[in-house]
Amino acid sequence: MDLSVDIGSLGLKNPLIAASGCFGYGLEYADVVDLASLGGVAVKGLFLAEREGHEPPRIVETPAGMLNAIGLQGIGVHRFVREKLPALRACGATTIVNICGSSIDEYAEIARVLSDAEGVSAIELNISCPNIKEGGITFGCSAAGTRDVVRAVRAATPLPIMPKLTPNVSDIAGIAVAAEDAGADAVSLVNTFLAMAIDVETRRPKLSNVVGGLSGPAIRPIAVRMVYECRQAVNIPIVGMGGIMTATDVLEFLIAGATAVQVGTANFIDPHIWPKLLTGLDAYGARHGLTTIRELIGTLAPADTQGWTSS
Amino acid sequence: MDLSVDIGSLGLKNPLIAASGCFGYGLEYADVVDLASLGGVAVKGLFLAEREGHEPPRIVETPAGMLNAIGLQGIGVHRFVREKLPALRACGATTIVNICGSSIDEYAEIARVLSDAEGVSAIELNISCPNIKEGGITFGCSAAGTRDVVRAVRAATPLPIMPKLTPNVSDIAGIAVAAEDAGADAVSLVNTFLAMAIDVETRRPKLSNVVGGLSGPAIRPIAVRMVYECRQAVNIPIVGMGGIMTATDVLEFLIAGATAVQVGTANFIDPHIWPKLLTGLDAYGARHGLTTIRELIGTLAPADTQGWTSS
Amino acid sequence: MTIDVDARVSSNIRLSSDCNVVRLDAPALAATARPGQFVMVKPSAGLEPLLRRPFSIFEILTTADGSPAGFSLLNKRVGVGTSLLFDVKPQTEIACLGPLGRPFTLVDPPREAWMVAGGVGLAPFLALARALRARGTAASLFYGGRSADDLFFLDAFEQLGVTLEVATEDGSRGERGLVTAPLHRALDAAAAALPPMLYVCGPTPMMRAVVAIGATHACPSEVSLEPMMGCGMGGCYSCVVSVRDDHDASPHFVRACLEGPVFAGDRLAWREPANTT
Amino acid sequence: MTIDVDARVSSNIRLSSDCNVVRLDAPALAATARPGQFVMVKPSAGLEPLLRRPFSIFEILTTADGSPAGFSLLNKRVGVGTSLLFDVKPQTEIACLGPLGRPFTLVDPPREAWMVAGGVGLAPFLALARALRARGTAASLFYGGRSADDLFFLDAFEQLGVTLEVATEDGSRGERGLVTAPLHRALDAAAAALPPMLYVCGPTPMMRAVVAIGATHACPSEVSLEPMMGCGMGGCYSCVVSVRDDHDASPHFVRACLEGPVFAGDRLAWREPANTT
Ligand SMILES: Cc1cc2nc3c(=O)[nH]c(=O)nc-3n(C[C@H](O)[C@H](O)[C@H](O)COP(=O)(O)OP(=O)(O)OC[C@H]3O[C@@H](n4cnc5c(N)ncnc54)[C@H](O)[C@@H]3O)c2cc1C
Ligand SMILES: Cc1cc2nc3c(=O)[nH]c(=O)nc-3n(C[C@H](O)[C@H](O)[C@H](O)COP(=O)(O)OP(=O)(O)OC[C@H]3O[C@@H](n4cnc5c(N)ncnc54)[C@H](O)[C@@H]3O)c2cc1C
Ligand SMILES: Cc1cc2nc3c(=O)[nH]c(=O)nc-3n(C[C@H](O)[C@H](O)[C@H](O)COP(=O)(O)O)c2cc1C
Ligand SMILES: Cc1cc2nc3c(=O)[nH]c(=O)nc-3n(C[C@H](O)[C@H](O)[C@H](O)COP(=O)(O)O)c2cc1C
Ligand code: FES
Ligand code: FES
Repeated sequence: MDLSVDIGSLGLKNPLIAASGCFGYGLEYADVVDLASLGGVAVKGLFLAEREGHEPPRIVETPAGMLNAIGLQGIGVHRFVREKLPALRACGATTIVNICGSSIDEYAEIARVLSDAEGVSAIELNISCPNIKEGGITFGCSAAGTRDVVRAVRAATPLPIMPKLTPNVSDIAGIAVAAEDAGADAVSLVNTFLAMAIDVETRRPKLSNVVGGLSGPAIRPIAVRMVYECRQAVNIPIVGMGGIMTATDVLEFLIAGATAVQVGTANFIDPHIWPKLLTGLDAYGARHGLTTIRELIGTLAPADTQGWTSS
Repeated sequence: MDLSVDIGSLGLKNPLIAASGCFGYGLEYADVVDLASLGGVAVKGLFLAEREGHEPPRIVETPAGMLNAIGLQGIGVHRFVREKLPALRACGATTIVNICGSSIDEYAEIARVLSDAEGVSAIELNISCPNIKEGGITFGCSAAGTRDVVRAVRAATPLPIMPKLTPNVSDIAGIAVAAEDAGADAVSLVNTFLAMAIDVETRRPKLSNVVGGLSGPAIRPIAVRMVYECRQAVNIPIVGMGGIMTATDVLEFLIAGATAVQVGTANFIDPHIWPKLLTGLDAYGARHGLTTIRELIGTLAPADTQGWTSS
Repeated sequence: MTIDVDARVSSNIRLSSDCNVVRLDAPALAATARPGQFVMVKPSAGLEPLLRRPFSIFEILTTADGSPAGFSLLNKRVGVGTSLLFDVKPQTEIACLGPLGRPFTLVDPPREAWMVAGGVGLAPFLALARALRARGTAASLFYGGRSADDLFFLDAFEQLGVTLEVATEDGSRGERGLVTAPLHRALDAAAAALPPMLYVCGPTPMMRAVVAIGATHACPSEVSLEPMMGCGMGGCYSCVVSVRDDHDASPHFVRACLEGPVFAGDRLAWREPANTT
Repeated sequence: MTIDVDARVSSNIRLSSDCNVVRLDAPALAATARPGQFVMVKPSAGLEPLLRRPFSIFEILTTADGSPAGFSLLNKRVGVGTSLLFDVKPQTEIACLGPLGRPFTLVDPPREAWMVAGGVGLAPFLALARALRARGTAASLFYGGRSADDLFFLDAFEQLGVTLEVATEDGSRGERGLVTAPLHRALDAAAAALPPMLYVCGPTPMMRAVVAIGATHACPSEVSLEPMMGCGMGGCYSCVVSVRDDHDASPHFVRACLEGPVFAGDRLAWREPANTT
């Protein structure tokens, strides 16, 4: 089965992208997975400048999920371009740079820096990091804010741009529409759900930042619904994510309307997951006689209402 | 330890309430649990008239959670008052009636009917059922809509009223404030998260209604965060819920700011959970030298930021 | 009286590559269990799966002196929970809530009892057969499956003096085809006599066909249904089936865990699955 | 070379009510493992718990002919994952990713190697002791615990010719008190000689104290840290510790899974836990 998909002008050899913040700068995984075998690599969110991030503890597990409040520790876009990008190119990675800003100008400036660099395939606008006020979430929570950021970045770069949407909103489809109107090539969703966990013996939050972002299988049903809603609302491609652990989960997002997917938390549990997912997709394609995986995108059939199931 | 708590003018002998839609009309459980031993019983959501609800399949499991799209099948408020309320009174249940309306007038009318009835302790306004358009979600998703419904019901009944908030919004605290301003005695949260699941072999939704509400442990970290946010925003009591399975989970909600909690999905798994939760609360109280559980409400301590944990 | 017991697995007997019988020690539960009732079983202590699973009470087990000792489940592996039960080790304790639901109505002589089972639909019938034979009611079992390997406990029924009529789709045992064929012939042959009571459990199309055939022969029937059940107690409204309370009434949903799992055949408002094949 | 192997449990030996040693067959992983490195272990096949757990490589096991056979874990039960490992049955296969992280630097004669362990902080030292003794480096183990029951494998170290100094808080074995006391005395006594290399693993306050004592005696030190780790591969940034790259530089966070778990003692920017007791 042909696994290639197109995210606007960006062609991916398959629909599997390593999710930002869950794959370091990609190079950390170069000796366990052939980076060129992935559809894409979304690197850790970058500001213009370096950042220390939050105090530990930065993660905690929850039922079928995990909370994180890393606080976007990172080396900044300039060091990234100097120190990481050449090696990513050498590995043949399709690099998607996830960028964050505390102002619209910062987003635009980072986009300009990346446009001048060699080896950036696309920019993912992180307007949805729940863990830091200045992480763009202020933009991502409203259609107007989303439009403004996307417009500014659109004006600043010819690269494909893909705003990453937060699920912590009443109407994610409305925000996807705003992104499309403002010239986004695609939208990616979802980022993590703002959440918290408390140690009842000490009565303290389990994260130093008190709140963090929920990821993992727990959120998958909500993420799939949001992809499905956005699919009805926009024409640009959707990159879906949230709790993908198996090829079946990838297929669920594609059928709901995603053109590609990102895998985050699952990569922590199994860094060798990528070939397993590809094998699973191929097996499904063979079983269902698909010639290209694109046949599957957004093909949800009507519900099957049966009075009662039979044993 | 004294377990009693007050939800406005309504005194509960303990903070444990059976969540609406997860406990039938209460009577279904009368022979496995002493209804009088619960802080309260929130009955299945009622419209003015009877309803058939959605076609099966109505539920599906997801990682650490479940989706439901029951569609508010119910006997309507008049039959409830005639056929169920007297028996609930006879059991000594503290009955909280969860009501739904397709119009503000319907909410007010149901409230009037319940005010004239004997044995209703409080009304929970379901303005958050994700499964049916006319289930009030239209009101619950905006502060204005919430205010209008609460105002109308406030004018219609002297009973304590508690709007039940949906988590599918950008700013749940803002909606809680609107409810408080409009005269709510308390707010309960969260209702379920709008979600979906797809059978990839058939490409059909697993629920006949396509989308449904996610409940269970998977959502707990998000629900706890929302209770914590609302606690900072309003002065009226908060009834917290979402994924409570153990006494520790109950305590987590109380520390986050809930005065009482509701337990839904866990009751399906273990209808004998109630005495177990009470025992767990007592043990914690003894361990921590509490004289009343009220000492615990909203007492989250600052985070403990440690460079690294020690083995 | 519904109770929740941590029942110890006394044995797990494999019947085929995907069916097994799990025997459980649970005297208190067994003491009040009646044929056709079910239990809600927690297949794992953790969250995978989250909910309990409903199972018919296959046998009501007794001690040597005949006092209640426990019950057994006839399990078919179809997913996560039934796979855990397929592999469950003796001595494991499993939480079982029950007995739940409406049992079968037991008929007395001279009326005969004809049980019609498809595949693992046999589950509610061994306990039923014991109860019927104990009151001297003549009983037959019409039992269909894909092949001989899908047919279990035939000798147990024989030992109870139950007349067997077996059909398999591949003809590997009994006559080739569906079990409705021998049932139809038998009803025609017995047309003169008092119509037998039909007890039915199996795939939906088969249950529906059997009820229809029975109706043409003036047979009362009871059907054991297996909808998905979230709680088994009437709490969740997930298990509804469509019934008609009299013939011209419009169908409405009732909770199978409370008003079933056993329903009078003529009460069921059968409906074609909207869009399945 | 980091690999992920389904390692078969060859034995699970209980050491106390909450500690055990799990030996695993994993030749390929053992072949490249070095003392101080760790593995990411998946305690259950399902989602409970979701993430892997980091464990020091306790022993590097070899076959009779000395070729790599596997490794072992010294496990202390503190929660869900370590409880599963505490109860793991032989023959079970456990996914182990490794070897990961920076190993200890091995010192050569005439410099001595002094290992300082608190409780289960012994974990990285048995493999280290073997490697040190193999190159003829004189080694001592300063080993502290709450009581005698918390001290394990003393004879294994003795057989390697490692000098033992034991302290327990209740005095049930060795001298009463913290292990820092005998360490301090020994350093004073050896003041004339070439300062030993200190290898440290245990509770944070103890590690910090040992590094400080060592510094006053001009001892180089390496500390094995145990922050929470989400991935062990540098992917998540959960495991950061605060370091100073030169003395007047301001501290910054680095990933312990990549730059550690073993750090030079003088690189660590120790900090008081903000509000703990
Ligand atoms: C009253 C009653 C009595 C039953 N008695 C028996 C019995 O004696 N022996 C037996 O083997 N089974 C019996 N069943 C069916 C059994 O409960 C299901 O097969 C079981 O719940 C499936 O759980 P699972 O985790 O293995 O499957 P899941 O992993 O939950 O699902 C796997 C597949 O099974 C299907 N499935 C889920 N629930 C049911 C259901 N209730 N009925 C049919 N298919 C389902 C799903 O749609 C899915 O396709 C009974 C059901 C009911 C309601
Ligand atoms: C590099 C490294 C090597 C380690 N080597 C060993 C070893 O050889 N033997 C051993 O027994 N343990 C070792 N640990 C600690 C071990 O990883 C944790 O004890 C384990 O992850 C706890 O998992 P759990 O599911 O049992 O606890 P959880 O149920 O996840 O948590 C239970 C309690 O343990 C605490 N905890 C969670 N993670 C850690 C951690 N990383 N360190 C300390 N406490 C934690 C939690 O805060 C909580 O209070 C090592 C840790 C690291 C980072
Ligand atoms: C530890 C961690 C760090 C993350 N960092 C980022 C980030 O820097 N930028 C971003 O857009 N998303 C970040 N995310 C969100 C993920 O990219 C992804 O949207 C989310 O985890 C849901 O996918 P999953 O369930 O497969 O992990 C992070 C997630 C985790 C768990
Ligand atoms: C099967 C089912 C039916 C429900 N029906 C209602 C309802 O009628 N009215 C309502 O306000 N909430 C309803 N809920 C939501 C629950 O009351 C509760 O808010 C939610 O399930 C979260 O709690 P839990 O995780 O403990 O189940 C229902 C939930 C479930 C699972
Ligand atoms: S299974 Fe819950 S109401 Fe029937
Ligand atoms: S554990 Fe994930 S970066 Fe170190």
